[in-house]
Amino acid sequence: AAESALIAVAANFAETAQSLAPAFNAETGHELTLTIGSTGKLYAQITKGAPFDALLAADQERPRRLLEEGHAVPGTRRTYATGQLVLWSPDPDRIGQNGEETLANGDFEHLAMANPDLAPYGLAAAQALDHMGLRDRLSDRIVMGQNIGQTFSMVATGNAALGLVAGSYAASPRNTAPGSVWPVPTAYHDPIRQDAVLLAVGADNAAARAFLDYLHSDAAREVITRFGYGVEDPQ
Amino acid sequence: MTLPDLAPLLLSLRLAGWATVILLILGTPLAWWLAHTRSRAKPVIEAITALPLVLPPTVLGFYLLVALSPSSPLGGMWRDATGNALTFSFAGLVVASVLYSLPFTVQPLQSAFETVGRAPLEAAAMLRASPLDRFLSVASPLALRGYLTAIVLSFAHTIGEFGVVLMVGGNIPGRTQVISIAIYEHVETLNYAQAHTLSAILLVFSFVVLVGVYATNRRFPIHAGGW
Amino acid sequence: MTLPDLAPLLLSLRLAGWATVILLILGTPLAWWLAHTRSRAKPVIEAITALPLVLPPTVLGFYLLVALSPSSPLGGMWRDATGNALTFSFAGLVVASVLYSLPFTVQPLQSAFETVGRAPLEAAAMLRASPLDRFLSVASPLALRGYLTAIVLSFAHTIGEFGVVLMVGGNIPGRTQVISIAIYEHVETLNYAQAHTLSAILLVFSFVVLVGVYATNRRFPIHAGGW
Amino acid sequence: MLSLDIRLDYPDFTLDFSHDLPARGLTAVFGPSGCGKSTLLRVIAGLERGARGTVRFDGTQWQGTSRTTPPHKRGIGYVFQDARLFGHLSVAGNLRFAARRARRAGAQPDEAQAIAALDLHDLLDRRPDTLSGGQRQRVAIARALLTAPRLLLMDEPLAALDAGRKAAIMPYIERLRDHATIPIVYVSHDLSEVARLADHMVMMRAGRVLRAGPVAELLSDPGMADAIGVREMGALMPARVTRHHDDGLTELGVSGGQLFLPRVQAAPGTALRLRIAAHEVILSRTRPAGLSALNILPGTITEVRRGDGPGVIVKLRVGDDDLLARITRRSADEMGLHPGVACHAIVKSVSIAQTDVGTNGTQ
Amino acid sequence: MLSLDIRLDYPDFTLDFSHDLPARGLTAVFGPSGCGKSTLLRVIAGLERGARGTVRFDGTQWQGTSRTTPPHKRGIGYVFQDARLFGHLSVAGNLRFAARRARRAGAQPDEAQAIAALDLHDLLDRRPDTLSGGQRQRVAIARALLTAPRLLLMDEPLAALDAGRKAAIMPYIERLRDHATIPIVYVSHDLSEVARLADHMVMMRAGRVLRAGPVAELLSDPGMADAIGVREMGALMPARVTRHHDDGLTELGVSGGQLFLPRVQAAPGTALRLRIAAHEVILSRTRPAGLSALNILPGTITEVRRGDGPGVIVKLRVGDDDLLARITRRSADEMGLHPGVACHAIVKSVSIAQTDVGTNGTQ
Ligand SMILES: Nc1ncnc2c1ncn2[C@@H]1O[C@H](COP(=O)(O)OP(=O)(O)OP(=O)(O)O)[C@@H](O)[C@H]1O
Ligand SMILES: Nc1ncnc2c1ncn2[C@@H]1O[C@H](COP(=O)(O)OP(=O)(O)OP(=O)(O)O)[C@@H](O)[C@H]1O
Ligand SMILES: [Mg+2]
Ligand SMILES: [Mg+2]
Repeated sequence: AAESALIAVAANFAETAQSLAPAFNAETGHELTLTIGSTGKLYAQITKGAPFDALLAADQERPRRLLEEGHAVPGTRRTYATGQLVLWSPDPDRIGQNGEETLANGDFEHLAMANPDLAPYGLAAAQALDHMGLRDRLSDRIVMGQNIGQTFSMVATGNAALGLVAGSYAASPRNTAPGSVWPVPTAYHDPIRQDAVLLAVGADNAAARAFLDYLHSDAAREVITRFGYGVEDPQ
Repeated sequence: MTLPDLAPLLLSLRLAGWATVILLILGTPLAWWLAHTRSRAKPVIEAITALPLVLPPTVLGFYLLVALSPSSPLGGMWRDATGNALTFSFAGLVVASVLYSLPFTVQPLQSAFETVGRAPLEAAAMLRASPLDRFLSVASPLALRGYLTAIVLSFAHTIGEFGVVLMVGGNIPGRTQVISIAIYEHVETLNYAQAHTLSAILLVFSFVVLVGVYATNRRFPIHAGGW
Repeated sequence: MTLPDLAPLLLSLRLAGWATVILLILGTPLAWWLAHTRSRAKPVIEAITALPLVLPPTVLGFYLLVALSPSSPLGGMWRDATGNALTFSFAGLVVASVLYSLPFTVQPLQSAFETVGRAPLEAAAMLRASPLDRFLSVASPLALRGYLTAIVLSFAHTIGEFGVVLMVGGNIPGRTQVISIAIYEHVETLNYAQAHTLSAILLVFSFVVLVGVYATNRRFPIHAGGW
Repeated sequence: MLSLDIRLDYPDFTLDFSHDLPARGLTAVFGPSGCGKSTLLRVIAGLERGARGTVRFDGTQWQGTSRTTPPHKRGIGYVFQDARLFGHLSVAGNLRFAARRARRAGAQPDEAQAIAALDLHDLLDRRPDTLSGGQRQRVAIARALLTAPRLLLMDEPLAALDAGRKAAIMPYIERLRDHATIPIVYVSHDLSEVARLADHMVMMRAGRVLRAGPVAELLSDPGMADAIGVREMGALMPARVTRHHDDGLTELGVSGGQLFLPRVQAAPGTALRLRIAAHEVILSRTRPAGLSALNILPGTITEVRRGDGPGVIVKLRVGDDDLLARITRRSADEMGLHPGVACHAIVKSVSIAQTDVGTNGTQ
Repeated sequence: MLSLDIRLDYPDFTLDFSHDLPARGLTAVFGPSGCGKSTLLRVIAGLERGARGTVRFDGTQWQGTSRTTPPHKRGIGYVFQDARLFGHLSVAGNLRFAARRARRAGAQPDEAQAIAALDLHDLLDRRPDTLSGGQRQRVAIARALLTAPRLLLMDEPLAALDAGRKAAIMPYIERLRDHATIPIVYVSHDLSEVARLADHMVMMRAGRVLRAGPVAELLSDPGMADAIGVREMGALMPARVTRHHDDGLTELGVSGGQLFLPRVQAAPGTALRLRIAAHEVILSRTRPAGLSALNILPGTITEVRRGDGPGVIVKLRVGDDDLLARITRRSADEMGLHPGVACHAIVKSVSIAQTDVGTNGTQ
């Protein structure tokens, strides 16, 4: 029978999840309600009894801790997407073939990135800058958003010339200024793995379980990749 | 451009309405007491009233989440009484908003009551008005401008604030997703067009209401003290 | 438990201090005008003053980011004048805070000025006091309680609110990372112990300041109007 | 009876008041500015928290060692020295405020009558801040009366009014005092008001009672000249309306003869009290003739009181009553005025002090 | 000269005032409550924005068709009907507020003198809300004087004060008027104050000038009896101090003879103006003897004015001056008083109205 589930979704995956939900509903009849927030906030809420059935986190750390603390159902944690970090500018001529050079020659006032302490994309961006040996040189030009959405806004509004943002945002159909993009080589940073987990509240919720499985279906993987994420091979 | 879902707006209005009503009910006696007491504890209470303001909303929200969760004494009592958790519910939002907006109600009211002073109240007592009667029929109308300030600040602030509400309520569409959270979410998910539309609706709506309130107020000029 | 970095606290105090001072400078004439004007535009201006409140802080921050960016007229002028961008700078934070906290200054002041009324000002005019002199030496002290409310609400709100500040300031440690952002970060990263410590420091500090302010104020009771 | 035994300390002032005020008629509280008149009324009303001691009215203990009756339950009407109208209500609203609450307390205040008596009809829709000083005071008086009080406290209620208005309002206060028999405590620094309205009088100095007693006694006591002011000394003489003459004069009988006054609005037989100021009485050893003054009363000198100045106060017995005359020492010496000497009092000007409460029933 | 030609419309009231007030001495504005006295002062001060017309003072146009002098530049001292002390300042602070700004404007206000004259020494540290009504009024007067004004507007400044206080303050106002030669516009509803202090008088009714002119003229005009009230009618008579007698009496010369008064504090030769109330004068066809009244002046009747009531006002020429007597019609008929008849005026009580400004220099 069709059930309904409340799924907590990390903000960076919100747009993708919003496209997945109707397709999932069409296929299974289950109703999904999405609640969107930062992973840290969602974690805190779950530990304080939030009525979420499943969590689509922006990292692996928070789902792992939820499992450890007994707020999630063992054996349900899986990576549903891998993030792609890109260097983006709304100016089509700003970034050339090699974004590393664009960063290195430094003719920009501000580089936006997410806060490495808060957002996995921020952590990746910091690792990539370290890898390129640019972190110290650029440190007084870096401005930080608390999440990738804010970081993107800083660039989109023209206040920062460049931003290290999620590929999914740069590629989003909602982005009216595709501009120029340089995908940061995945070797420059640890993989940005986003895990999903079934929460204790939703242990018996068929819809939530079904959605977690659905994330690994071909149809879903096609949508997820289209939004600029990587997916792991199905085991 | 699709027509945005207006449920969050209605929810916000309900929330702000409830919060403002409760704030007036709780804030009035507190402000009254502060305005008239000679207790040495007065500055301490005044400071405590203003204190929630200095904490970042999400952080306050976090502490409220702890304080109101069913495992806390308060949250537990609420669950025992109503069968529902206080967190992630509309009731929880109201409690959180009341706490956070308290200074916006208490301070203007206290200041208004202090300016009204004792003279008109003494006159009313000599016209057989009981203390409650004096408060309702003399002090309150004379403090009308203070009430207006309190209501506008509390209501608008509850509409606009989302940090506390997001933390305590959890952004559940149809239940706790108020308009501020909805707009916030649109901005965060690059849905700028929707954000603009919702913001414009909220601004125009608020503007019309506020102009109405102020224009009405203007026709009833209030004079302080006794003539 | 390590001693937390207090730079964000100092930055917050500087920001709130600047914002409050500028708010008083800008808010006083505006409140004065609103209290005394007979213009038909009054309710409209009053409504506009309160309007920033209804937008969620981050959203307002987003719009400010647009409005203050170097490519905007305002941001461009600033850049031409100072050589620096207004966004992601301390100056930008101040501008944003001023805009957002404006109603907390204007409304209590307006309400206080209205209650002072014309009588004491007329008396002062008859003692050779110029309009500015009347304002400074009669209206302001008589509106002291309104100033107190305005200062406490504006200052505390600027300390606590960080949505606008975060967006416009870019969270640059030492430059635009204020204490509210720092506490927020600790909560988001599950660094609860640090968050508690910083919150406690902020609360105790604010409490002491507020009690001091209120206790001082109490020793100078202000009476409305003329005796 | 309103029994007071109270003490209130301010930094520079102490009110120390022990006196019983009569429960009928109007008691005037008289004294220089700052002597504590307003403070006394506030204590009676229960508005001064710092006051210690007892206040009893009509058998009820309003304030004492045990419980205190809160101000709004004392049934007091209070005309404050400043009008204290409610700025958020129109004049009509201010009056209705009082009347409505009086009705709830079981009284039947007559709004129409109060509005007429204080001539407020044209002001009913006005806001207090658009009224003149005197207009405010009139509204305040009407409002206090509409509470249908058991005791009326009036703090200089007529100070802001011109003579014409005063003359129009005073009869109304007299009616309250006599017909509604509401005891009134009345603060004034105008002795002609006091003489006209008051039965009893309390003279205050620096927070204490200097002297208290019936008005007639105090005003005709030569020893009070310093406290009251010599120009204000005078006797109060009971009289009865005899007849109204066609030329507009009213003939009154006093114990020592008859007096003619411009038309008095009172039926023959009505008991009145006349105020005859000492400085307006001329004495003559022989009965003078051919004077424009119609009122000449024969009497015998009972006391000649010399002060420090050039004036003396002569007290004489006229019929069964006393009369005071203030004349120069030179005249007294020249005319040989001593106790026991018979002489005539020429009274130019007479004013009606008040209707005599005690004999009202005989009308 | 203070030239006024102004109009101000309120919903139920119109002030329409065209009159030139003299630039010297004290002008009393007199009229019933609500007739527009306070509004007039407010217009002169520039506090009523709705007022149209012209206000000129001493050659300066304060208000007119072109520019308007703002209130604080007019150099006006204003004693408001309500005291309007600043609640956030002590009494001393209130006084200092005025004195400091006067000094900045180049004047030398004498704080010590003002404090002494109004007896404020003990009140200096007090807050206005702890003062009695009369105390507030005294502070307000002192504060207005300390602005060292070019023009003083006083709105019932003595209404809240007792007779003793009034007597103490009036000489101070007289000194301002005469020695500091500050023109004063003085609102009062107390004619004895007006008679004592004023040179010029404006009678108002319903926002308009009813009658204006020198006080002596208005108060002795029998036609003003209705407007002023018959008890207030009286003549003002110039006099000069002749001699001080040992028995405490002062002898004064008037054009028609001499008068004896209780000691007057003025050197022989000083010019004075006496107020002789009409109702205190007795007339006699023959010169009476053996009366306690010392002051008997012979004169000739010039006018007998009958009103509607039982009284008539008799005007008689005494020397070069006029005297009024108010007697009953019956007496007038019995005595056959007509213009041209010689008779004696018996004056019991005389009060000093004011020092005669015009002849002050001849002291
Ligand atoms: N709250 C207060 N604190 C200190 N002193 C006060 C206070 N209220 C009154 N006083 C003082 O008490 C004395 C009596 O004041 P009160 O008002 O009773 O005088 P009053 O007789 O009514 O004078 P007036 O005729 O001027 O109205 C005054 O000296 C006054 O200054
Ligand atoms: N702001 C106003 N709006 C409407 N009417 C007003 C206003 N101010 C004064 N009035 C009216 O104008 C008239 C004159 O008032 P004003 O205060 O000048 O009287 P006044 O002669 O000073 O009386 P009083 O002796 O009672 O003080 C009154 O009828 C009053 O009600
Ligand atoms: Mg008093
Ligand atoms: Mg007036």
